[in-house]
Amino acid sequence: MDTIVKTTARIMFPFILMYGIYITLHGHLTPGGGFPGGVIIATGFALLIIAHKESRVEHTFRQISFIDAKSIAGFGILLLIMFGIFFRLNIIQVEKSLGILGGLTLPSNIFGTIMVATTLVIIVYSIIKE
Amino acid sequence: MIAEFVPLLIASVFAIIIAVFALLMLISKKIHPTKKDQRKTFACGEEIEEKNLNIPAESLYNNMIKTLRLDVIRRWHSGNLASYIITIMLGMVLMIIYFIYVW
Amino acid sequence: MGDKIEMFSFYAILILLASAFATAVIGIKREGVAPYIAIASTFTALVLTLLTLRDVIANRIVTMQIGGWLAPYGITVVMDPLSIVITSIVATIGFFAALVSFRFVEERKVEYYTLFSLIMVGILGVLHAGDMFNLFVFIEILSIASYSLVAYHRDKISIEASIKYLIMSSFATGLILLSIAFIYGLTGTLNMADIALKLGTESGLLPIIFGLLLTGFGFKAALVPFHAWKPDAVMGAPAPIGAIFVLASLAGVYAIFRMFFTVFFITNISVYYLIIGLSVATMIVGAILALQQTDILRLLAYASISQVGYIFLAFGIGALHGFGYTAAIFHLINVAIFDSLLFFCAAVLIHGAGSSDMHKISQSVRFSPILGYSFMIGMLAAVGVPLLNGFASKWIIYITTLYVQPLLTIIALLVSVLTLAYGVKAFYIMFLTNSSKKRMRIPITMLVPILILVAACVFLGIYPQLGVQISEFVVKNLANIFYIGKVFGI
Amino acid sequence: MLAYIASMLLLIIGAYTLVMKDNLIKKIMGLSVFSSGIHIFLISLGYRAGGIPPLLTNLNFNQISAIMVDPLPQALVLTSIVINLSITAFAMAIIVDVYREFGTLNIKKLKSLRG
Repeated sequence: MDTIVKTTARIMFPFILMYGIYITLHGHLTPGGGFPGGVIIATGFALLIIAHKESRVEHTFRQISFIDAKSIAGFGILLLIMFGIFFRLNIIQVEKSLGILGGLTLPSNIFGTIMVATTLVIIVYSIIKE
Repeated sequence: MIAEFVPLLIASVFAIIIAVFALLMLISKKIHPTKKDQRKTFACGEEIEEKNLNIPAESLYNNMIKTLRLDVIRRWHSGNLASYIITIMLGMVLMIIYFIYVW
Repeated sequence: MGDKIEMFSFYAILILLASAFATAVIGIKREGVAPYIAIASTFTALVLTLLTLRDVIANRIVTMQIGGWLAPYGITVVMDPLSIVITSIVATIGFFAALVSFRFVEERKVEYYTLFSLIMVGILGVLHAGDMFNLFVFIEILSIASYSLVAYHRDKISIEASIKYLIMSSFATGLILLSIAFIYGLTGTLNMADIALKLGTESGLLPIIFGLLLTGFGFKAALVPFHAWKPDAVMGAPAPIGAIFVLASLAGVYAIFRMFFTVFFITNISVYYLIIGLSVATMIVGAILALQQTDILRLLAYASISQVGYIFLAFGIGALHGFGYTAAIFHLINVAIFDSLLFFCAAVLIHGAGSSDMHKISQSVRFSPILGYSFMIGMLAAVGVPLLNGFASKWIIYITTLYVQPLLTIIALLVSVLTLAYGVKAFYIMFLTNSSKKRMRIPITMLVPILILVAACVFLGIYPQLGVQISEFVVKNLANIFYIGKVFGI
Repeated sequence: MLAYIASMLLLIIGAYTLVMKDNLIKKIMGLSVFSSGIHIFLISLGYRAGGIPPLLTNLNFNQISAIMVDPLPQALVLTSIVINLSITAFAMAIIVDVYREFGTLNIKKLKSLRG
């Protein structure tokens, strides 16, 4: 890719990341949540990977760390499910999720974002590596 | 209930038959130790050579299948994906038509 | 609602899911740990399933509302006798398959065991689901995990099988989603019990919905017009996964039973006639194609297609003669036992020979006679020889068909003869004409599951009352009134 | 009504592509079009003309529930889109392998499994 694309991608990347995080953190109040936020974050990474050489990006963001993050987030979701089952709690309570902190909806959204984003980034990595 | 007792009965009968059969096998082996050069096979008065005796394992039932024209089904499994999908669609449509007819 | 019973078998799904994640995390650094995680988690799943089996025998139906939402709105998980019997079998065979895989899989263990755990999650989830959409999601999990497992070897056969299976299976599951959309448009709910209450019998869309569902689930169960994926997929996958594919077929059979009994509650006799027709085609086509194979995995795949045909024959007869349902459930148990036994024997042979072609196996490796006898017992059970479990269930099928339509009995006996024919062929090529000098020992982790399954075959053969009692317990509780009442907590 | 017709058209186009085209990538595209048809059908079941998004901005649930669109099909479609995404991604990875092994993307040339 030429210099314009490379520079634009580098400048855009933090803003895309920030927008994705915003969508995630406001997921319990406005439309959004885990899946859209994760997809937006993954789009940022995909832009970087396609604009720059894949090996240069992997120097900073290694693929193994994505797999680790994904599995840890998966454990987090499982933990929330277990929490709900053992204490007979409804983790997505309507009343609590309307506050600014969003009860337990917020952690589940964050874990969901990490799951989706890391999965998509791993997919992009493996397709480009082939 | 028929189904509850008959299998046990038949099973025991078969067990006895198998036991007797095994006993006979053991006895006959002791009486007639076979030697390799004694084995010769005759058919219609002719002696058959040993190499023609063994059936090739790959084509064990090929004659029967060819005679009964059963290889038609195998020819349909041609590895062509489109024909498989068309069969799925056709089966679905026929099933739906049948259901609409009888519902 | 009173005091609730903990549903342990649902935790089995969560534990298997957690083990899939754990395999991916730990296995990247230490590959050798992966099989131990899989064996431990499948064993835990088996123990938890047996705990729920005890509860279901005491209480008939156990339900759980996830997150405490009430029935039509929340996600319901239901275990009734039909699903718990199949769940117990799936958990047992899954544990054995993990044991057999221990020596069979020697490279890329992380990939294999992660997907293995996920495929078990899919099958168990299908059996637990109390609403249509979770059924669909778990079928998709099962499908995606199995596409990747079919492509595991990365050679020509695996990749071709995987891409063909993927395209066909995605089309079929798309049909399931379409029918779910129709059901939602008609009733406005997805809970199976709620659908059963609201569906009625009058709508003109019902035949279309049912046809789409039968196509989708029949594809999973490998009924005949939709069976073309199974031999390819089984041939591409590692051999122990063949047994898992048998279990996946049983999940499809379970879904069809659930549609018939709970959701639609079909009393129209003509629908059962169609099932009988499909089952006869399945039996005959599977057996005839198995006769012509030279590859052991392909032969066993066609054999399992043929055996699923027997299950559906008994099921279709059930509407005309009450004992048919019992025979269907009993034969389902037996098919799971002897088909997985055959696949495990094939796994030992392929592990020794490095090829699944029967001729190459007979030329390259020789095992102790225990393996030959185990394979013979499995094949004879599939044929339905007395003293083995296949006979007990096939006997009930013969008797019930004789009351209804003697022609079906003749067909069933004829297919048994064909089964004997291809069994003799496989046994003759692989064990009797064995010309190899290379002797190998059977690994102990492969021998133990095989011997346990042989013992199960013989035990259910000489004491079939146990199987009949289990099946009758299932059939007595099939009526959807119990199911709906328990789900809504009445 | 237009949405139903559009979804049925998409279903037919997808099924046609799935059967008639030989290129593997076109087949996967047909599969995506087929699922999109189902998704549009499912979404249009829960649509209500002039409805508002199903958001609980305050606790007046009864007022909102009368005028909002049905949220359940949207949740279902979101799940189904994720499933389709993973299937498409996996299919693309396999297609790369197919090209490496066979040197072609024509499905009719893949005929080592038969009978």
